[in-house]
Amino acid sequence: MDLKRRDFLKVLGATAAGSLLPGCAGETKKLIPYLLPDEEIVPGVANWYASVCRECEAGCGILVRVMEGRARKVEGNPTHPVNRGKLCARGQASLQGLYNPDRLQGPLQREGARGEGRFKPISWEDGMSRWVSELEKHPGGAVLISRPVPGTLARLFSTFIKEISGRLLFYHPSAERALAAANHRSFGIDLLPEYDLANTTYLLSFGAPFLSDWLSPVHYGFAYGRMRQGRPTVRGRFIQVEPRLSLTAASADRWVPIRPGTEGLLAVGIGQVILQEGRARLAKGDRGRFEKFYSAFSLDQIAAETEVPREGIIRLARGFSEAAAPLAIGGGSAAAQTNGTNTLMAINALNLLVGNLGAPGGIRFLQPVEGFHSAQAHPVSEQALLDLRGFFKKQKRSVLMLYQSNPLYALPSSTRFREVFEDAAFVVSFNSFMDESTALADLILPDHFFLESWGDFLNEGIVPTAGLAQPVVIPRYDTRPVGDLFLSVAKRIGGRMEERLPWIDFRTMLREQWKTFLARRERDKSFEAAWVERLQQGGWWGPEGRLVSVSRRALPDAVEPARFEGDPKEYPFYLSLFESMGLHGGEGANRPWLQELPDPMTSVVWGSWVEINPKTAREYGIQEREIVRVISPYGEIEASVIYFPGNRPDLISIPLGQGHTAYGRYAKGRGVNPLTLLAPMIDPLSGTLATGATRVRIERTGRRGRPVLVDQTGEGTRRHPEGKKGET
Amino acid sequence: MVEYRDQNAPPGGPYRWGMVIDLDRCTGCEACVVACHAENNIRISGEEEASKGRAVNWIRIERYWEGEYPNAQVKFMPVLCQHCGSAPCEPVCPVYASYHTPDGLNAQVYNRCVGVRYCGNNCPYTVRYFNWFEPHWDEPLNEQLNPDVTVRSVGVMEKCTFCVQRIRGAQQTAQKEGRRVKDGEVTPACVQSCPTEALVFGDRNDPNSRVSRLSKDDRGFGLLEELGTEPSITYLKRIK
Amino acid sequence: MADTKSAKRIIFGLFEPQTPLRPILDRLQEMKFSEESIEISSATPILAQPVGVGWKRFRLVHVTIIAGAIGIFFGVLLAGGTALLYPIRTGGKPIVSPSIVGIISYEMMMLFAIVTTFITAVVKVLRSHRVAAEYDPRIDEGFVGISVLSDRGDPRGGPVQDLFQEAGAVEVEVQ
Amino acid sequence: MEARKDFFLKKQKRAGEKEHWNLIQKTNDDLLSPMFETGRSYYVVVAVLSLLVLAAAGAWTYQIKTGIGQSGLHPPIFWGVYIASFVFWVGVSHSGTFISGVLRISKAEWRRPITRIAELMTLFSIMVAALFIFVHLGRVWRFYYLIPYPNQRQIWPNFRSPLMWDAAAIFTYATSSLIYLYLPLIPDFALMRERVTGWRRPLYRVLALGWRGTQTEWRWLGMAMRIITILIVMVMISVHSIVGFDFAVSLVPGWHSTIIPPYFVVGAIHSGMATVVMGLYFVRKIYRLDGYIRLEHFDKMGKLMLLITLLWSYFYFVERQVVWYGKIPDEMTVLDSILYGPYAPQHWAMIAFNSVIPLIALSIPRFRRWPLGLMIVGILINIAMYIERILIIVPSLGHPRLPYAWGRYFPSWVELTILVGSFSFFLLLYVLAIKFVPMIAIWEEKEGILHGRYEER
Repeated sequence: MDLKRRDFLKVLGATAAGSLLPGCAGETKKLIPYLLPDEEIVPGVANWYASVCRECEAGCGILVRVMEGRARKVEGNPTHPVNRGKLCARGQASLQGLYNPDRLQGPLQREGARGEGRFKPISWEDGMSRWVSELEKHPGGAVLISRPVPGTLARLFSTFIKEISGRLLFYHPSAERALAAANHRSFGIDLLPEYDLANTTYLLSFGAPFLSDWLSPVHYGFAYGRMRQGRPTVRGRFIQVEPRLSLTAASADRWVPIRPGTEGLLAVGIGQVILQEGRARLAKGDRGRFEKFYSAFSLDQIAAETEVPREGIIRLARGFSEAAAPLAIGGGSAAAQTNGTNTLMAINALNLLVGNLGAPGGIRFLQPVEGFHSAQAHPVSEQALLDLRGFFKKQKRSVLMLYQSNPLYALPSSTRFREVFEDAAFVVSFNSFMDESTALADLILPDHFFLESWGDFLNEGIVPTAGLAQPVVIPRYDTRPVGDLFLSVAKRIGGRMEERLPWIDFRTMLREQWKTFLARRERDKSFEAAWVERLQQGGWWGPEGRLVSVSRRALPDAVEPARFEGDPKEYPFYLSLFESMGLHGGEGANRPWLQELPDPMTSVVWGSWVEINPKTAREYGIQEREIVRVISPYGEIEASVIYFPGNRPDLISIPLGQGHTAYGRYAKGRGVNPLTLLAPMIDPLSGTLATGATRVRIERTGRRGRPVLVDQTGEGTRRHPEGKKGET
Repeated sequence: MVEYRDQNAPPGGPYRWGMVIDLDRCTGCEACVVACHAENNIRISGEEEASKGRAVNWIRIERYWEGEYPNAQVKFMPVLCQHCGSAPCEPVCPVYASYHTPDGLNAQVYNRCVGVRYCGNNCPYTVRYFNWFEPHWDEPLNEQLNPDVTVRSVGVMEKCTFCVQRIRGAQQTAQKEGRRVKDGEVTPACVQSCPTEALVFGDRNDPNSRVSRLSKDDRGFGLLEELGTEPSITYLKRIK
Repeated sequence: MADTKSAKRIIFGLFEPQTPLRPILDRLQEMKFSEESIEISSATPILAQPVGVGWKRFRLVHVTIIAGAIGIFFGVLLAGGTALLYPIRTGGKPIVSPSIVGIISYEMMMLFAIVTTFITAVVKVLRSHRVAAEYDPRIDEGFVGISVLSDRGDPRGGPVQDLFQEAGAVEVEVQ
Repeated sequence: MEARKDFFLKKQKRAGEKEHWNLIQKTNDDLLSPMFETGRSYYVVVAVLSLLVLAAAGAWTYQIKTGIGQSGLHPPIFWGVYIASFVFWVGVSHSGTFISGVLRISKAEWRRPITRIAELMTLFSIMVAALFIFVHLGRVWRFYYLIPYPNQRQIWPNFRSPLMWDAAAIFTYATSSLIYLYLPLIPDFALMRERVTGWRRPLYRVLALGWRGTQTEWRWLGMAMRIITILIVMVMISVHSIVGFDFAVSLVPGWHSTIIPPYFVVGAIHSGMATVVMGLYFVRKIYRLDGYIRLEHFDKMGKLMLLITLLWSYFYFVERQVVWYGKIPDEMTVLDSILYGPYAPQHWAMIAFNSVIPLIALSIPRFRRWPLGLMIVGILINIAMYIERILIIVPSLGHPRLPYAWGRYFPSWVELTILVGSFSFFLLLYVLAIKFVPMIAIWEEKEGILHGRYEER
């Protein structure tokens, strides 16, 4: 008999269950498909699948709780060295990406003019043929802009693009290219380091938003908790230097509101005091070089430039140099200037002065996981993207491919990056959502969501870690994994391409990659056993890796002042754009949980706002919640004002992430995108966009806005209930 | 007066679930908030409802500004249901929808609630949230809903449960094995996600649990404890 | 009602407001009619104490007090007893607390007392109708009616009617 | 028996005097006339009120169908217009009981034309108040969870909740009010039974309980009235105290105060009196009952209102003074918001309407004999008392102890429609009642003619 007994019983069960629900036809549709030959789905019993979170570039290990074939909850993988069972708001909200009502459900082809936004569904067969024929029509002209995908996919992409002599750009706005450039120049290492926060006793941070969106926020959040209360007698001190009191600064013991662009100078001043007071822990050979460098600066002048009083600088220098395990880090607003790389180098020099490289509580460059074949995905800076404009102009008809990247939104309009789209002969997007860039595509071949796909992720720094991602749910829509697409095209192209990429699908390629890798790590086990074990664990991570030795101890070439676009007389305010907690650079804007997540500092939800120091606002006669116009030489936006006591009086700050013109119902048309204000100012050393280098002015509109605050009145928030206990 | 017996009392006396929140660790990152939304099927209010002050956050990060520029400071305080030992919200409920469980939880029985909303008024922490409308999820966001947790219908009060579904699960497992729930065996979603480990959950009746030990810290205080609510959450003061 | 009791009859006389009634009442007394069998109808309560049935032995306030006591008992059962049967801990409050039982008992006491007093009075009013004749609309305009209850075969019937006629009754009726 | 007869005969002689006899007949006719004379404007009024009531019913239906979110409520303000209206209408319901009860107990002769007007108000306003409990419920379709009766749902109401005390008190009060209205209506029903034809007649026949006007009946009626009057005054005081408990026993700053229960009682009487004065004015004006509701009645009412205004002002001062001097921060935020903050305009208007204007106006003897003036003062007091209910609820709830959760509140159109509808419903019931019961107790008025109005004592 064909029908197995077991299946028969299931049919019986389903029929019985169905007959119990006579009146509700709607309910029966939701009846769990018992007939599904999936042994793993047992109603009411949760399965846990390990995977890797891809909501930001940190690559935290996750466990996904799956019940009845649906992902219910994402939690941190307790054994994963990056996040140790913890998970941030965005990671939690990845489920709303998976089940987002605005996900692209199948391949689409443009109708009408490009950018008109009309698409019609096509079959995968047609879509693939279209893509291949376009690739063949424009040999050597293909460009793939992908988010960084360190791992097997990066290898696939780079092999593929190399074979068609195209260009591959890994790009993500928050890839901290300035930091990489600075570390390269200071220490001669092309790696992101691990900052050993947990063992630091004095953390001096120049704008690094490590508690919200910097490098690996969960990892550093965990370390921060340890730094504060993880040791029985020591509580690490933490000073944050930045013009705007950010979420990270809110946790600091002291906030130093420095003038934007002068962070490097302050670092130099601190270094000078340390040297002068004889507390530098330098190698003999370095001393002369350092003294020569630092003696060129006048502390009073630094105090005047930075607007940090001389005594304050001395205090910082003493606190920093006297600490048992001091650490200086820089990023965020400090790096967002035209002198960002030099600033970060000046900060690196502080670490050199106290000699904390490789020390507990200091900076450690760790060897990443070894044994993967060419799987690095070094991100590029904005400059490299902007260079594409010339390439497309010159090359004329070439093919632009987008994978999980939305450069049209992430780059200021003043960079005229749109020209690339206009000049491209054909634009293919593999994105899962109809974002701004995808809306300009000619062909959309949507990828699976990461919770539906195979993948791996090589974490930089920390301990050698390779996360392994597996599909936790059956793909919900008619989407295809991007790896499979490239492999099948490789097959169609044939020849050398097929030789280099012979795998039948991406999963096979991934297994192959891991087979080589695991063969060296776990010799005593069969591959299948080791593979299943790795899948269960969510990847491979070894013991603490080797420290990479520092080959260089360089000082900044120059500590020049930051350049700003806009005449200070006409545009009296500095501008600070920051990533909001939930939305980050805007990727989170289509997740309702994140839209409704109150901004921790202002409690605003579902919108944009402009932060102004209350004193300044009153000088301008601006009421709280009034709509103001922020004007730069390049554009203007309007948003409601929130009084923000943590802003310098000469600073306007605006969160990133809103103002989408596409990207689904929750994001589209909500708030403003402050990137439109920005001048195309680039930090020449790293090629990163200097988001803090544009000056603005404000104008009253007299209209009252309706920002939505969870702290409804915003009035009573100055009285902390702890104070009621009479403690201080 | 009548003491009521817990039929399923664990060996060694009842549990008393409690939490410690270390404000010196809390960075206001709000991972707990989204974790709670995901675990407890908390409705998405939307902009319109949120603008009416109806956004639901069973755990919310209260932010308090102190001082003016340049000495401005911010303090964060996660506020969730304090599961008061002597809860003001409980006796005012005319239908026993709000009551005290033997293991120290301040429980809300949704299907009893008729929506008089007195409990919401009488809670000094303002942590009770009301279902003003039938909750709605745009398809297929509803596929994420946790089957272990009720979706609250229109007209009932809701609030933090300390993830009672997890607690009951752990208790049943422990009961089957004839033991007490081990320290750290069960954590609410917020505690589980907290990157800085600012939140700690456990049994206050177990003197060796992390919660019991931490709550004896000198920095410990109960939020508005002067009201005599006997909160189950101990806050540890932030050091400045 | 009176007219259904074939053994009894009511002689009813309606008088103009200014008619002196004292002699009539005196005469009726002389004819050995008991106080219980004589009833006077008027538009307002005009007697300090009525002539009528059953009012001597019964004091309404006793009913009120007893009902109130039952109400207290009921209130205690309701607020205290049911709570004991349904002991759910809420907010550190005792399962039964005296002040709360007191409040509920007070309200129940009042409810029982008022309702019982009302019902008793209504019953008493309805029962008194044996003695009085049907209502005459003219009473509203100030006329006064006198009803005398006697057995059908009572020989005093004729003289009473004569008496009413003599005294200037506007109407004399036997029911 | 002799003495009794003498007394009777003295009274009877008075009734027999020609002048009095005529007066009695005239009273019957005058006081029944509103029930028979129905002009076109009456139908217009009924139609308008009915439309407003229908609008409110529609709004309520909409609210039930979609959710209580149609109100402007949100955390931390979980109670708003509905509860304020509930408290307000319970307050108005103190009119009847206080005027008629207290005046009956004190045997004040001038009560006679006022009692019925007041008692009707009591019944109707307590009905409207009770309706607001249901309007307020989040799941009104589950209202029976609040009723203690054996069931299989394992649900029993919690008598520790002040809301259950409320339920008990309101039920008792509503029942008592109905009885208290009905008892003195029986003789009037009997009168109407004889004079009314059509559909109303069988109704009156039942309601009159076969009343014959015998002295036995009068005695039982009087005795029941005397007992119930005393009891209902006691119930009245407890009812608004318990409504006050809803607030006073909570932990909310601004509510948690010992003076709230007695203050609520006084406030209730304040608004009740004001409503009665308004009722007197309109009944007198529309049905030209100048001969019955005379200037002396307004004068007496004015004096009583003056007394209550003083009492209210005193209580109010004490309540605020205690908080202000105590300076507990949580309480002060509420007080500040009322005295100087966003609620200040409403608050000072409330003080003017509730205290200052009535105190000045009612102290002037000539003003007290000016019905229109008194009516205006009544309207002002009622507006003020409604504001006062809102001011008790909203600022207190809007400033919970954790300032992050503070909030403001403004009622939605649904709430306002239902609010207007509730006033219309009250008026509609009243206007309909005019066609069903005499606005002035006819027999009591006649009794007054015989021994009150012309008695030398």
